[in-house]
Amino acid sequence: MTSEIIISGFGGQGVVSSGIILAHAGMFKGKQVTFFPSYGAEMRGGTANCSVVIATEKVASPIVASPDIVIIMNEPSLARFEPALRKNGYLFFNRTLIKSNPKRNDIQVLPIEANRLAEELGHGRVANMIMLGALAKKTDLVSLESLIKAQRYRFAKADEEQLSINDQALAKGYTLF
Amino acid sequence: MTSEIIISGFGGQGVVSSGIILAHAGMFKGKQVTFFPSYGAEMRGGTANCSVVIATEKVASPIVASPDIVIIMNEPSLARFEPALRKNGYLFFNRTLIKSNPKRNDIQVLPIEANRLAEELGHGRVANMIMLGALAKKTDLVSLESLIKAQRYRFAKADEEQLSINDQALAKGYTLF
Amino acid sequence: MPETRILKDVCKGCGLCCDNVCPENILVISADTINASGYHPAMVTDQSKCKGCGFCYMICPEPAIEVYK
Amino acid sequence: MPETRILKDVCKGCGLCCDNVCPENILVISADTINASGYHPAMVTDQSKCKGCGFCYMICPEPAIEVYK
Amino acid sequence: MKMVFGRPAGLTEIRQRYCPGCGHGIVHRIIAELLVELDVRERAVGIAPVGCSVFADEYFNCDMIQVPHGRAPAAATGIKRVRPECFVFSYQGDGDLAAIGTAEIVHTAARNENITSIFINNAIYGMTGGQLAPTTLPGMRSTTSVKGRDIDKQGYPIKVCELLAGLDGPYYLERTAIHTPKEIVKTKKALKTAFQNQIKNKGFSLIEILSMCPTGWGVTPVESRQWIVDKMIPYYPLGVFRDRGKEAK
Amino acid sequence: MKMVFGRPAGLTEIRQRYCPGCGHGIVHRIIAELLVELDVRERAVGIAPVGCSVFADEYFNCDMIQVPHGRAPAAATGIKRVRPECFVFSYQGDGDLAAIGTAEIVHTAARNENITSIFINNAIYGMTGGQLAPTTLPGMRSTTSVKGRDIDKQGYPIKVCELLAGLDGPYYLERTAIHTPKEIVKTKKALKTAFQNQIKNKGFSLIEILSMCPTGWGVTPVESRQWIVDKMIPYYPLGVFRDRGKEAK
Amino acid sequence: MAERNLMYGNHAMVEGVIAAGCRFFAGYPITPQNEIPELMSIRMNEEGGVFLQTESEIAAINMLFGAAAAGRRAMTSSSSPGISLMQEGISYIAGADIPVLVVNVVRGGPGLGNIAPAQSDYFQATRGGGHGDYYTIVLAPNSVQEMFEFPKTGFELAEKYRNPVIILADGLLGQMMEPVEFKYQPLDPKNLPEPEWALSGCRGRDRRIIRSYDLRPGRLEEWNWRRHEKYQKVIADEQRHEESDCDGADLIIIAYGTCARIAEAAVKIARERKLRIGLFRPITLWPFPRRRIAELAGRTRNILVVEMNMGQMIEDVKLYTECRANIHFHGRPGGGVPTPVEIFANIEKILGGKK
Amino acid sequence: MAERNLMYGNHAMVEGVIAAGCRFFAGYPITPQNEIPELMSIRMNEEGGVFLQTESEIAAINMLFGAAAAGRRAMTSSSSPGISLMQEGISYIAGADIPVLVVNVVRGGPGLGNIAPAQSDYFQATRGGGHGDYYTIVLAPNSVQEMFEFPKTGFELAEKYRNPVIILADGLLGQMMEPVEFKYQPLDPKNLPEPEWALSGCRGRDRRIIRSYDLRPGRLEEWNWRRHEKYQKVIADEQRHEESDCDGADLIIIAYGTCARIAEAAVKIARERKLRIGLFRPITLWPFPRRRIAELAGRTRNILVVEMNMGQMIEDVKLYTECRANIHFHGRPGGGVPTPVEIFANIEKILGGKK
Ligand SMILES: Cc1ncc(C[n+]2csc(CCOP(=O)(O)OP(=O)(O)O)c2C)c(N)n1
Ligand SMILES: Cc1ncc(C[n+]2csc(CCOP(=O)(O)OP(=O)(O)O)c2C)c(N)n1
Ligand code: SF4
Ligand code: SF4
Ligand code: SF4
Ligand code: SF4
Ligand code: SF4
Ligand code: SF4
Ligand SMILES: [Mg+2]
Ligand SMILES: [Mg+2]
Repeated sequence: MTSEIIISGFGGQGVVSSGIILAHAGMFKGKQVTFFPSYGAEMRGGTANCSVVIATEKVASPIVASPDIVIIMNEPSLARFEPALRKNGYLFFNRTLIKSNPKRNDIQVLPIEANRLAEELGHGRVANMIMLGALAKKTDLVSLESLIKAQRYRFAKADEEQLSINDQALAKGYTLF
Repeated sequence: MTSEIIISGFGGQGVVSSGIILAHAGMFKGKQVTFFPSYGAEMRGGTANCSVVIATEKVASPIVASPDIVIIMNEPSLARFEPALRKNGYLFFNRTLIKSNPKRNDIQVLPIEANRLAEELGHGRVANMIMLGALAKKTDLVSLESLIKAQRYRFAKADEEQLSINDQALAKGYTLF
Repeated sequence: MPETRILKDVCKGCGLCCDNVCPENILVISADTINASGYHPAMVTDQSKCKGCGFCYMICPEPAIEVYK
Repeated sequence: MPETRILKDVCKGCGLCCDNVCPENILVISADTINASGYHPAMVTDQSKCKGCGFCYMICPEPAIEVYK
Repeated sequence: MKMVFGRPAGLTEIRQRYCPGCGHGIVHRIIAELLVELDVRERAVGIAPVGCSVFADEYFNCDMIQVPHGRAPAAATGIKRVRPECFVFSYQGDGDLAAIGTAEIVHTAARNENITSIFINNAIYGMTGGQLAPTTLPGMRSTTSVKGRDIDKQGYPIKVCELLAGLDGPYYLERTAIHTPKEIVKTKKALKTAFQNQIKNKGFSLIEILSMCPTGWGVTPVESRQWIVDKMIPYYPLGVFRDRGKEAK
Repeated sequence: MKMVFGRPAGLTEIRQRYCPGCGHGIVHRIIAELLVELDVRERAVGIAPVGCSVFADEYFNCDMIQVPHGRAPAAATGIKRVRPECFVFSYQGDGDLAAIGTAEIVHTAARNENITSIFINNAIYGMTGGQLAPTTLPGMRSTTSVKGRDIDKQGYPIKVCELLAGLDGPYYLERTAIHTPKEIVKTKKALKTAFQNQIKNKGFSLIEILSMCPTGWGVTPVESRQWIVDKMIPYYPLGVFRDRGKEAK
Repeated sequence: MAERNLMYGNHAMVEGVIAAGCRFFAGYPITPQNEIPELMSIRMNEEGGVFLQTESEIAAINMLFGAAAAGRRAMTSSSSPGISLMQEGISYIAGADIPVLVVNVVRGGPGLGNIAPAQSDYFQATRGGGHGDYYTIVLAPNSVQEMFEFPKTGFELAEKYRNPVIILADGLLGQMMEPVEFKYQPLDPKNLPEPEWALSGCRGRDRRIIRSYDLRPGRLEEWNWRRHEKYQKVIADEQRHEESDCDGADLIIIAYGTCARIAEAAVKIARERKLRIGLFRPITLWPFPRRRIAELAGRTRNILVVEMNMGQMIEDVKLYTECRANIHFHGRPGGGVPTPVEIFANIEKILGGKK
Repeated sequence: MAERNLMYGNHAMVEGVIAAGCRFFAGYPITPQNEIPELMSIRMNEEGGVFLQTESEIAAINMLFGAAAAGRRAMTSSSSPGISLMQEGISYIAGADIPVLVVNVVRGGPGLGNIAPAQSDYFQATRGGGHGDYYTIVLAPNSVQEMFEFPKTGFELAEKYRNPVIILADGLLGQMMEPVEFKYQPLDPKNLPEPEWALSGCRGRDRRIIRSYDLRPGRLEEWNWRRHEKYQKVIADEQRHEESDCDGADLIIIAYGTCARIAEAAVKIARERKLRIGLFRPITLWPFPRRRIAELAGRTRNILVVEMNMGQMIEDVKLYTECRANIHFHGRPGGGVPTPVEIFANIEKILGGKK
């Protein structure tokens, strides 16, 4: 079984971190994983996205063309990746920043007030964690625990306060559905 | 008909000039010609030699392996090129500077007191012209006239005195046999 | 009376113009607006005070500022 | 009494040592000898005058000069 | 009401890709104004380097060429020699000019080639992600000197104006900064001199500009202004290092 | 009777291929003596350039490497960094060091790399047949400046010591000559200082030596000595351009 | 199963180099390999090794020449334009028979091109982009695990044959993350033997000279012929590849590095469709695995070469299949990356065309 | 018959460049091509052109980039090591579609090698020694007359296809003297057209940009494919060669440049012995004269490739003869020059072996 995920948003929205954490979580569950980032030409800002593949057997191509799951953090990314999503695929999107609505009805659309909920936790930047939490709940791809373990591994150098806020954000997302 | 000539000596002995003049003379006689010099690794001194080919049809290779004629200006060159000379070939050598004698008896050996005769003309450096004059006489390869024309073309920038000394040296060599 | 216009969507919200460059200190980053590129653009607080000196324009890298007289 | 030896076949006849380098001016190029490489080597005219200062050696590029005491 | 300050005709309409607060944008704007004010835009050929300002070939509203890393002065020489009627300016960063391009800038200066060289010293390799530059300050952090530049192992920074001042060739050398409107005005004056030197066929002028790279320095754009004052200027003093026009007098 | 002056053990027995009266031979001899006198021959690694002295790898009686044109300082850096216990000296001509090798010598000096750089300035490209060098004097003839170096088209000569003195890095810089025994003695003293600086881990020393190239200059060896006095020294003044040892005091 | 670390390819390369006992790195920043010098600057510091950020790629390759001539394992890494600048240096190093490791994380070209993954430096790496008759051994990893392992292999081959070795990666292998197992104990540089040719000062032995020239008549030619023998030995003994289901396949895909990964995905699709597709991955690009490819060419009718360029390795495939199979090409130049679907479509076209 | 001038090959090259209306030369000294910059420094002065002795070959190729981008005919010349240093620049120039002329008077390699004539830069010239997918048109003269004529041909091809052109000569062609006829009137640079892409200031027209990069997704690939079409056109239209007695020959020698001259002498010997030997001389090395070679391969049993290297052009011969002839090789690397006698001996061996 192979799941292909794309996460996309602005430079500053922690898109790359989310991807790495997701891949880590997959690895901790004993899965085969790959992660591949792709940035725009801009040094800062602009859009960034990354491909994550989580599979039971060896991963062939790390590049995802038609994902099973997309996590969309900003407006331009929606336009770009909604069409690529597989039939019946999951589209998680950041309702706070994205005004327009997905057009397809052959996919599972999951709007999430990521930035608003993050602000409520007091940190806009954890919006990406909220999305990951939601993904863990909706799909059996990774567990909440493995995500928590993964983010703590990823941000090993951060202070406990930050780490626990990340945990809360993941948990928050996990409770949405 | 193709004649292949090698001229060899110390750096300062005008080996290259002789080769170019000989080639020019051949060209003036409407022949096909090539000239190719080869220097040692030293910046100055050391031995230099050059290959001249004079032919009635287009010249293929400009490099001479087994010459019909060799003009030898110094000791080391004799050792190097006597063996390469074709059977019945001409070996002109500078008797003034070369103490040892050619060993082969299947070739035509022509000792010439080039430096001594040149000194007599008051210029050691025209020894090479003496050799060329002798070559013109002994072989029907080029005429004395074409050599004179050629050296005056080559040294166009030199003063008349020098040029006439060269002429004399060529003539001198021409009268040797 | 001079007028300073900030091109909202060209501005990258760097804040240089707001960092005591304006002698009148009438430029600030608007925390609540976010532009097409995701930046909080600068805005003029009190247009009436503008002297039209152009300092804000000079330091703007984009430049996202126009000054009219 | 010091002695200066010129290595005939190492010498390139450049003449540097003969160009008022020697305080005693006892070095000259020998016009009539020619060495294996075709150069006219330097020679000592009056060995008795040699002070053994080594200037000739110092300026010789090869070096083709040895000084003994 | 008419516009007294606004996007100069020397810039294209294309939005710049530089980070917020990047000094490149400020210098671009000044150059663009001079291209118009000195009426050279229509006969100008600009050379874009490899660096964040590789995109300068899209931003300046004149003929442009983008050349290999460090070789802008060589390309500029080629252009100027075959088209002396053109106004030729090269634009380079510190990695481009003071590292890989050292030989080209030194020899172009030594030839007193009649071109204008604009040198953006931000003490860092911006485009590639903030590695040590030949101009990175002693003790300064970069992604290849995470504990700060270690003079013993990584050597001393290169002061380009001081270095080139060791040559007889260059006609004009000056170092300026752009952290305040006042310094920006001075920088424009220096660049104007450099442009005019070429117009008058005086030869080679180089203006080194201390420029903000908030991203590479890991500070906010606002902090980066103070950084110039506290860190850069003390090590890279501003001023004129060569003016053969004056010396002549 | 014992030999008081004669071929030093620092030279191999191989006869040098240089032209009669070539300055390379004189400098080789001095270096060879110092290798022995300072007891570094057995831990020395020398770097031969591309130029007439490419053959130095045969002449010095120690480990040697011959490297690409202009890159001796880089190769020297590589060797010294992995074998700090070795004595590393590079030997370069003016084309090698001041033209194609400009970036390498500038940055090796800026790093104050702990090596000894010997720079033979004969104002010409000897090996390739007397073309214009970066150090060829104004008005001086070469096979690529037959009417004499034209400053307007071919630029100004590069004064290497003056140029490198514009850097903070280098520890010691001096220019000497070898046209008389007296100057030869001074040159040996300068080289000795440079050797000792490395032995004491002080860092980068460069000795620029004005050297005769009778062939390239189209004069006799004897004339070439006067040439140094009349032409070279006036343009390339002799002396110490950097001595951080002194400055320290 | 040993512990798995999720790592970037470029970081795995650094750990692989350190684990191979190399303590000398000289290089110049260039995308997409900057993570190599960045991490290297930290790791060499920790390991007491030498890290030099050089003034240029030319300085880097010549510092390598010096460090390796002094007998130490030495490496540099760069990307396409920087590798082009090293060509003279690599030719000298090959001409002096000195072992060094050069990593090229290839990007889109020609010129400044872009920073996307590419394979368009195949000719340069396998034919010697520099002057003169020389070859460099070329290894092509296709996973982060191999990015970790190939530096060790590379140094071993380089030293065995006294020849430069190039690891030809690309932006995707450098920038992607995958789990890596550190399968072997890191080598302690102290345990590496001192080469008998290395420059270290001549105390107690004859002086040594390292050079790439010989102006004596005929000598350089002899030297070249000796090197030619060395190359023949490498060709005979060092061909490496990986293959799956090639025997009895109707079509064999030949691809290396990233393309081999993508081709693998295409092959999966094809096999689900019950097509008999083989996959052949050259690991050494020089020497090219000609022996096995020649065998296979006799037995399969169709070969599809997949490259991220206009067609470079395909020349080797043609040279060694000796006209015994139909060679088809699927290429994407300028940083274009083929997709499994697109490759599969091509497979169907070829096999369809066959009927 | 027009007047004949006895000239060095390198001097003929200079006159050819001037006669082609080129007024920009930038280069750095290196044996065996020093006579080119030396005479050029005088001639450009006389003709009011630009002569630049640069600080390095890298500066030279980038000055060329600038001068040619400004729409002027521009050339440089060097020899093997110097050409290696130009590889990044050539890749940029090819990537920006700019016409320039680069002359390589090849010497023995690799490394510093020696100054003897060689052909060991064939791969570098024909495969693109630089990074990325690009090709340069390569012309191989074999006489002093062609040293004079090929610069004009080179500039015409370079401009027709907006592509760099390399003239691949060698130390023998540069250093030898032969009579030359100035067969055509020198071009007046003023009569050369102004390219519509050249940089000259944007007065009265849109601004122009010359670059080799495109970071927008997919764009660089499209650009590469457009260039690929250009290359296909060059391959279709510009193959040049010279042949004698190839039809019905028992053996055809394929050789270019100096080797073709020497092979010609060997063929003479063979024909005196009544052997039916053909001689095929590629004039364009890229595009390789594949069409005619493919034809001949069908008709002759033996092909002998003669090169002054370890075997480089032989790969093209194999690629385009498609296994329809026995390919033999006679090579001399490292500045070794084959002799007619030695080649003839090889011919006898092959034909003897045939019986
Ligand atoms: C030959 C080559 N080497 C390296 C690079 C990678 N590179 C791109 S930009 C750059 C440095 C940019 O720094 P700087 O010149 O200071 O410009 P900045 O981005 O700071 O404005 C480097 C090393 C390249 N493109 N080509
Ligand atoms: C890359 C490269 N470019 C050019 C050359 C040719 N070349 C050999 S020596 C030399 C210059 C030598 O001049 P210099 O460094 O002054 O040494 P000198 O012979 O005067 O002692 C040149 C250009 C080369 N070998 N390699
Ligand atoms: S023009 Fe001057 S006063 Fe007006 S806003 Fe700008 S800086 Fe302030
Ligand atoms: S300086 Fe310009 S970009 Fe920065 S905040 Fe002000 S207006 Fe916006
Ligand atoms: S040692 Fe002194 S005195 Fe004796 S010969 Fe030499 S220079 Fe003259
Ligand atoms: S200096 Fe040396 S080489 Fe020159 S003449 Fe005197 S001894 Fe001979
Ligand atoms: S990295 Fe620095 S130089 Fe580059 S755009 Fe960003 S701020 Fe400007
Ligand atoms: S050319 Fe000049 S430098 Fe070279 S060996 Fe001759 S004299 Fe010495
Ligand atoms: Mg910078
Ligand atoms: Mg010199």
